Amino acid sequence: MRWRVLLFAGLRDAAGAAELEVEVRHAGACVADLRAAAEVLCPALARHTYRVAIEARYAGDAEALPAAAEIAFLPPVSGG
Amino acid sequence: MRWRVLLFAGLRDAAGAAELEVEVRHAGACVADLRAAAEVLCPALARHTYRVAIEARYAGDAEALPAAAEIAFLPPVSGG
Amino acid sequence: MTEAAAFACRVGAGPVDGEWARAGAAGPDAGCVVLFLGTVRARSRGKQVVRLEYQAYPRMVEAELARIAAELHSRHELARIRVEHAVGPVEVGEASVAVAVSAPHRAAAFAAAGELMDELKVRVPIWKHELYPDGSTWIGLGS
Amino acid sequence: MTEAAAFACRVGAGPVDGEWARAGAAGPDAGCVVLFLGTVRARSRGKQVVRLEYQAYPRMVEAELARIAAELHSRHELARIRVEHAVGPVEVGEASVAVAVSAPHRAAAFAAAGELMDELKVRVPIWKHELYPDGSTWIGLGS
Repeated sequence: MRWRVLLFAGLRDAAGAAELEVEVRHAGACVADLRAAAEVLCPALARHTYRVAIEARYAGDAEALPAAAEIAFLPPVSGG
Repeated sequence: MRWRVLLFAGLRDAAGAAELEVEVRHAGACVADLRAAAEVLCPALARHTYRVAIEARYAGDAEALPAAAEIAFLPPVSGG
Repeated sequence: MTEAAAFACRVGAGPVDGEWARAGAAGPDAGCVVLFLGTVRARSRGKQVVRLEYQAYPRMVEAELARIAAELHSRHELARIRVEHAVGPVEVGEASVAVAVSAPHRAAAFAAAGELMDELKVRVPIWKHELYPDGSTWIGLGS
Repeated sequence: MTEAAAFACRVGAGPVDGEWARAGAAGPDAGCVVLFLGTVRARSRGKQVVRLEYQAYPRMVEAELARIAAELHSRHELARIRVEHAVGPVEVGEASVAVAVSAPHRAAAFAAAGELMDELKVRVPIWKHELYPDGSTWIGLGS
């Protein structure tokens, strides 16, 4: 299955793109699987710390990825 | 010696005046002496709680009264 | 021009809108401004309030606020403090007091603005006269 | 008209001036409004700042702020919460964020406004790009 992954801030600069299409081939993919697949596709991501959001909510690494969900990789925030 | 005493809020209403002229006859008068003299002059004051300020600063009952100082009797405040 | 004063206050006919206080406290040296606005509530102590009327001892309001501001500047790292308080009538929904504190960091600004209001309520010679449909009362300790 | 919403936010081109947040939080049921304005400082981490540029994930900014607001409403007795955050460029001295909290009593409004800023800084997906005379950097944990 494929997911659209939004990238922000330093992560976006590192990838040279505001979003990626990431595929995870095995069934029942979780957040950790998506991280791993994204870092194979774009090795620069692996040098960054980031959290993952599913449908605009923070998700843990063990959470399952719903089909067609909007995923985002979020470096440490600095609003305010 | 005589002092001008400013009254505020419920104290002003009780006295029916915004200020009083209060005399203390003995030398070396302190705040407590002025309270006592004022309450003789205007007995309604005795039914109220109030603090005393000398030259716009809170003063204790034992403080001496400088000649010609501006005195104020201040009921519990309620600004804000 | 020297730097804007560390403290300033205004005591006059209300209502206040907070803009004088906010603008006076703001500045490029301050990472934040905390503005407190106290507004007149429609009900107080279970009674319907028509409006308030504030009385003040203006000379001492300014002196006492200046002392409070000096204490706050000594306890916290602050840029500027501004206080405005209405005297005379203030209607329901209008603001009677505005406090603005600017600081390099927000924790100090929040703490100082809260402490200023705490001190103002117990030390600054201003009195609130609440007017109801059927009477009025001076508010104070125990009333 | 129903009562004004317990929470609302705006995320858009800056700077913010605080008036939208303050006006939206105010109301005759609230005894006070606390407004926090975060402004861009001329220096950051020892460097001269030319300006900031904020990037945001707007859909999640709104969702996360709504969750924070719900938490605050459950912890404190509050009337209304309003948050505005700039995206894009913000110059030195301008405000990037405004938070307004109204409540019947000031202790709750001060506490909630401070907690909202604490949570915003660690949870809300907004990123600050600091521009210096000789370069720029994304600010984040450890930077």
